Amino acid sequence: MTVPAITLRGLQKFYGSYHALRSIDLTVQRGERIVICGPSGSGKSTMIRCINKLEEHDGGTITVLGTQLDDKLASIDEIRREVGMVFQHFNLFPHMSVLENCVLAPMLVRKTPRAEAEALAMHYLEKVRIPDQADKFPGQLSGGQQQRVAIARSLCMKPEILLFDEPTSALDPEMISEVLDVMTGLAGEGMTMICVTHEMGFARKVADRVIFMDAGEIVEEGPPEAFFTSPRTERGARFLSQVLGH
Amino acid sequence: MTVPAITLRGLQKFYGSYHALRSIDLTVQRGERIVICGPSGSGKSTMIRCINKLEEHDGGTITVLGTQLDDKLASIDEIRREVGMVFQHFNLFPHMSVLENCVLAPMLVRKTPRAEAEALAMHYLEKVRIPDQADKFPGQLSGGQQQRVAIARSLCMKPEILLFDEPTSALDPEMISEVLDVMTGLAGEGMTMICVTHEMGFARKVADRVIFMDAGEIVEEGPPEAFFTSPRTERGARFLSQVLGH
Amino acid sequence: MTPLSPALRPPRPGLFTRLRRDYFATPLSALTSLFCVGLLGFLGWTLLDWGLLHATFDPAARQAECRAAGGACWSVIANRWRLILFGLYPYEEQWRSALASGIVVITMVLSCLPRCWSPRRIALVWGLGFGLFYLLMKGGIPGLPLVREEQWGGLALTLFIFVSTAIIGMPLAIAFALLRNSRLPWIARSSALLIDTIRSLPLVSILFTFAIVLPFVLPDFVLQEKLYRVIAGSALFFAAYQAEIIRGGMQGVARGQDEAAMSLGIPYHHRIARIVLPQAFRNALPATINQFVITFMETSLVVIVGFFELLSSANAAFGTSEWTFAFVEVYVFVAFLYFIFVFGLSRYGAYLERRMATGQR
Amino acid sequence: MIALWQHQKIRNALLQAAFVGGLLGLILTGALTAHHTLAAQGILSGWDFLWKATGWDMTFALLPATSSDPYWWFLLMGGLNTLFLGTIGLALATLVGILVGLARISENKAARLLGTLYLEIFRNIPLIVQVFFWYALANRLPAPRQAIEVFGALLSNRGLYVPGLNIAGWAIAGSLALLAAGLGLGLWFSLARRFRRDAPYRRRRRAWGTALLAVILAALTLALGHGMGTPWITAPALRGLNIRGGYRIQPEVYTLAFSIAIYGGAYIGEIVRGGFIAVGRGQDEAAKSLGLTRWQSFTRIRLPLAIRAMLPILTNQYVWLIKATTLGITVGYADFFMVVSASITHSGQTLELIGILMLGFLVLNFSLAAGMNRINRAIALKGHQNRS
Amino acid sequence: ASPTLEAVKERGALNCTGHTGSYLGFAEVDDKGNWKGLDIDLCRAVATAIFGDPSALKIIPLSWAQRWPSLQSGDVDIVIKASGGTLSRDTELGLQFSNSYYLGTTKVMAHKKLGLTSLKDADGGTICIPAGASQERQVASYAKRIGITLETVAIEKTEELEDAYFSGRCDLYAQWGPVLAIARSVSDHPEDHVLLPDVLAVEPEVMIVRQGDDAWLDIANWTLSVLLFAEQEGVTSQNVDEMKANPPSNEIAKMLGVTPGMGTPLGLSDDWAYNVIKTVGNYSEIFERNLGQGSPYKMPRELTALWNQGGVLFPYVID
Ligand SMILES: Nc1ncnc2c1ncn2[C@@H]1O[C@H](COP(=O)(O)OP(=O)(O)OP(=O)(O)O)[C@@H](O)[C@H]1O
Ligand SMILES: Nc1ncnc2c1ncn2[C@@H]1O[C@H](COP(=O)(O)OP(=O)(O)OP(=O)(O)O)[C@@H](O)[C@H]1O
Ligand SMILES: [Mg+2]
Ligand SMILES: [Mg+2]
Repeated sequence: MTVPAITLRGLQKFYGSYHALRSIDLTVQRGERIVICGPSGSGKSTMIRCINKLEEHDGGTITVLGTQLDDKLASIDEIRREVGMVFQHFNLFPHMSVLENCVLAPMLVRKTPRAEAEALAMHYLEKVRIPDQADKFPGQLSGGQQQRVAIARSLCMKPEILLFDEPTSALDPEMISEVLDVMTGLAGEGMTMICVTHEMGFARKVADRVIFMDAGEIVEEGPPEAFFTSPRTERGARFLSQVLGH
Repeated sequence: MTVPAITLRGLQKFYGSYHALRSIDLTVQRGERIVICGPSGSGKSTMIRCINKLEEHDGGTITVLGTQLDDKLASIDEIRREVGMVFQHFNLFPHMSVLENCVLAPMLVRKTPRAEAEALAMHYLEKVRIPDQADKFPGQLSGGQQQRVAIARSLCMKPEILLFDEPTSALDPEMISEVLDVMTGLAGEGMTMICVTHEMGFARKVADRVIFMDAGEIVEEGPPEAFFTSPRTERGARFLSQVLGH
Repeated sequence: MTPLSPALRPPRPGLFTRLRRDYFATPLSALTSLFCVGLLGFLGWTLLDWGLLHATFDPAARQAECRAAGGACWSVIANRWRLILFGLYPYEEQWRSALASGIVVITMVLSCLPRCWSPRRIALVWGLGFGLFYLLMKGGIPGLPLVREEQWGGLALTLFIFVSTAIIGMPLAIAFALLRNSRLPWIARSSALLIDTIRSLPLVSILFTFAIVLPFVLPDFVLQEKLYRVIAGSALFFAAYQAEIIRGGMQGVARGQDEAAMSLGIPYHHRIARIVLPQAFRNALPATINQFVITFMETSLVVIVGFFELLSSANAAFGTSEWTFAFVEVYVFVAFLYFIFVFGLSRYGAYLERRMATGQR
Repeated sequence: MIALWQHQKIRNALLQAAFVGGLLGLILTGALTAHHTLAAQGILSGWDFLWKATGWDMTFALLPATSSDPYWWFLLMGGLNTLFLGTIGLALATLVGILVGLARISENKAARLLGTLYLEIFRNIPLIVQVFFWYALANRLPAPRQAIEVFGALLSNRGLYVPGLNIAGWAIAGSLALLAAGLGLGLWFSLARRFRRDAPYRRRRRAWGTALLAVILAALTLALGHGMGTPWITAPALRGLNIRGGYRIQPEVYTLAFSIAIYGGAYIGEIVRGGFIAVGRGQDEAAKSLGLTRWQSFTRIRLPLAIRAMLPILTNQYVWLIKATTLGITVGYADFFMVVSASITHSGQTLELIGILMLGFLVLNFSLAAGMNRINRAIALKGHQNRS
Repeated sequence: ASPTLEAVKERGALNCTGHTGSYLGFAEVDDKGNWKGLDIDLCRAVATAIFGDPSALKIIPLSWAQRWPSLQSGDVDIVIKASGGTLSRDTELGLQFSNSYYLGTTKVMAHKKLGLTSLKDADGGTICIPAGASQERQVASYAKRIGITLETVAIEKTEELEDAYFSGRCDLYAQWGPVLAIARSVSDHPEDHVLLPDVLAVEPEVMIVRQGDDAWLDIANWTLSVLLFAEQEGVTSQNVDEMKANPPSNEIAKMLGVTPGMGTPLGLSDDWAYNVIKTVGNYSEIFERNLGQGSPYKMPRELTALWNQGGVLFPYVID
């Protein structure tokens, strides 16, 4: 595996005149598990949304699995198939049952026959421990269950890379642990993961590397233990004290 | 002060045929600070909403500051003036500036002259540390700031009792601490407070008593240290392990 | 959650208490109640008295008898109902028109059943229903003599115009909505201008243009029967309005939905068809039903370009020396016919709203 | 080529050019064909007819319009009539709509029932039928001699006679214009962005000051127009065959305004209801828990918020209701459409007149929408509204 | 060599004007949805002249406002819709008229209880007039001439208009004579209304075609002429077969196609006139059936009688 999963070089992003990402450089190897943290508005979401081109970037290059993302239309859908994303607000399709949510993309995109897609979906629903909810609609599930379905839905596309954008911050305290458990399980299987989260316990347990962002820049990066116990920058230290403070 | 701030006796509440509160008994003394916790759906919100009659109760009695709440319309408006409430979603009036939000009720209800009401409002805005935002509109503030305005707005009515319904659960991690700081400050001034929250750090620091609810009943109550270190009931222990687990 | 033993049910208040609580809670409320009940009673009684108690039902009765009775003269309906319902359709063939109307109604009812809501089934139901309707009405095959479009009339014509407006207008509306939402600024802007222009014109002027001005504008080979031109105009008008409704519905679909679909690699047309539109339609349902109601009623405007739809058939029905006096009865009858359809539609809309409310959250 | 097609920017440019070009082409082809066809048939085409005398009288006009006036004047008056009826109709419809909407969300079940009945009846019967009905009813009112008297107003089959001011027409027009100007200025002062930065009390003072000034000026104008020594108000009274004195509102005008109010009220009622539902319980609960009374909470919190939620849909509804005035022709109210329609039969200039009709409504509705959008923007909630 | 005739023949039917709703006596719909009336019978006569078959006729219902554009655009081939000939219609709209088939005067009806003797007494009164018809102009100019002012109520639909008058909304009702007479005769109390003596205008009702197709206008004119000639000569739908067997005169022989020459120059068959009379009847039959003694309206012929009976109608010479 010589090709890294993701390479960002001098990534720039503007919202109007607001400079949201200021020359980001990052390389993620296959199988690596990365946790991104940082204060609100620091550009964490923007960065991972650029990786599967939910946002257009304005400068620099993004290379995913060896393919550079540019204006050519064809390549982007191919990339998106290989990059799964789990959102803060789950974004399940409310008009489809859980099973349909899971089989939709494989059937439409990968042309998997329905029976096969359903078998696959059940496999992943079991993995996230809710096979019994397959016929319910998202609106009938608790937040934690919904987020687990969202993870299963991404997995059904068998992506190489999974991106998480604050997957637990919309959940009730009791449900957070359900979802973190599932994520920890996935991490154990060697999936390439980038996860924006403030769950420091999870970061400590799972991450290979923690990246701390502020004001559109990567301020600090390193192994979790090092970051949590002795942050090198003053900004990082201040942030940690507030998040862990209460 | 012989009259307790709040007395609930055999409080019953039904939603249709769903029994949301099953005979709640509770006495809160003046100046007491109470934290209520419990799993989602256990009736915490319902209970405190009954106290200022945002919900009608179906059985038992509620006595606030010596007045029993019944069907008489006059008494309820009087009670509500003395009982402030801070909501999870702030519920600021979006079409009024922060200052107008704060002066509205004193001017309309207490007939305070505008100048006086504005002075008072500025006083409380300073207390929650956002006097500089007075002319902005709620939509232009961050969540933490909005919640602090909501607290200031309640304080402007100089209530005897303040009710908080999960005031921090709609906030980003960094903003939670801002709001908790303000609340801790209030607690230090001897205000009677009932607060639904899962912020255990706050409960430990501030609460005189912690009440644990489940399935419409008060399962456990006691001083915070006792509850957090050695809950008496099995349900309480399970809940604590999940909330504190990660 | 926890099952509830029946003993714990809250006590149900008695009838008297409920009446008091619902109608006489405060003096103002009591006054409102009394006023409302009084008004309803008065209106109800007047209507009953005129329409039933003092009415004449005898088909043989004419002006003198009816006037003597003092109430409504339903004899006019008894004599002229076929004209009202079928317009100028040949008398011997009117069973076809009746059957065709029945088929349209059945088609509408079928397509309102949630179990028919897959694209294929809807297409099948509509294709079959519409084909049958057309075959019956137009004829021109052995056994069914040809009846040309300008002879169609009455309820069947109203239904035909309404249904074809909806069938043509709906896809057009979706196209308009998507165009207006396009990322490409010029396409978005020019279609916005087009939609807004159509929306701010009165329907009559559009019908007039399509029926009468178009023959000057279009080369002959594009011109079809006037009926089809009028339907095209009415569909365009419908589409402009419905496009805005759909667009509103699309704005109500969280952006995250589209993003989630994108990040699964689902291509544009599938995202629109499978994710965005179904939810947009749910959001836009009340407004859509409203639009259908309005469209149904506005079919009456085609009278301006000379069609014998329900309302102008009604005009013809009292437009004869015997019946000129009885036009109120005819209008009431026609209003009642409109009412049945439209009321059905709006109740159905309410049902759908409830159904979806339970399906979600 | 395929590579070019795949390149996003180039593809976008091509697509847009094709779309806009196609639309323009369609319009151009139509215009050319029409020109060709008309020329071939020898139909006189052009705008000369606008300056010819019409030869008929307008049934209702705000300013004098007689048979010797030219077409353009009639068309203008027709437009004015539409505007006039539109204003009255929309204002009344809004009033009815608010009542119906409030009835539908009222806690009183009888009121809710009445509101629902009203909605289902008046929304579900075509407007044209309703206009027919009300007009027939208006014509069956008693003759002037037996006119019904309500609060000094007389109602007969010749119209509704209301007490009028004994003041010259120019003075009334002038004072109305002054009032309108005052209102406009006042609104501008309180809403316009450039005054935003001023302190609220100063803004308010300026707005009220302007309004007061306008009222005073208007009153002065009225006094000027008043004939010395005559009573200020004339009550309608029966003289001879007819009723004299006061103002007369013709049956055509009030039936049409009434029908639009009744019919539009049903639709607006639903919008009002939607607006109040959209406010969400949170704001109301917050108001309650601050001790505001129900009335205070309604006027200060729910109503202002509901209006903001309603306004965009209301614009749509207004644009649609304005077009309902075209039904004037069914009862002989000389609205824009009826004038155009009569002009078509008398002058035969179909294409030109249809063009004028469309242009008129485009201008009317686009400016209505623009005005409403302006208000909407001015009162829009500031900042992000991501919470209920 | 008429392009319109060719188009009609190719289509297989004549497109003629009907009414939206009805126009009593001129275009009505019976219980079975069939059109009848004077205008309709004239349409039928023209259709029969061309095809020999009265059913080769499409009645296209049109509102008043629609009739000229529909004719100009070719939606209808001929307008027979109680419409008069006017200068501007002729010169500006590019239309052409046939001879008059009906002479209507515009008259005014009033409520008897007002005690009016002529329109001059009605100064300041309210008058109902049909909107968008020539009466609008006639009333305006007549009122100007006799120096009175009237308040007008103009409504497009005749039923609505008449309801407005009878219910007392208007004091007066100005309308084209026959419609006025019919309206009075079918009202609840005909004796409560008087026809004022004023004649506001005489309007010759004509059939109208597009300008520039003279041969097509000829067909309309000759159809009318034949109907009148048949009345003048006593040829009816009953006796036309006898007449054809033994034509009493050369003219009748030619008309009925016994001697050739009647059809070909017009582009029609030689027996077209026979077909018309056989199926539709002569002018008198048509009139009596729709407006006269055979109808509920019992109208007298008045000006619309033949020249030799005190009227102004006449046929051209068939030679
Ligand atoms: N669509 C947009 N238009 C304008 N500015 C935007 C937009 N999206 C994000 N921003 C701005 O870009 C900055 C970075 O946003 P981003 O969402 O990446 O932050 P974040 O680190 O994910 O914060 P959070 O923890 O709140 O999710 C913020 O200041 C935000 O206001
Ligand atoms: N308006 C309502 N109608 C019907 N059921 C309701 C209503 N409001 C609350 N409930 C039900 O009553 C129960 C108690 O609700 P409550 O909001 O008091 O819970 P909670 O303890 O505040 O939970 P959370 O932590 O999620 O806010 C829940 O099961 C809820 O579903
Ligand atoms: Mg983010
Ligand atoms: Mg709660």
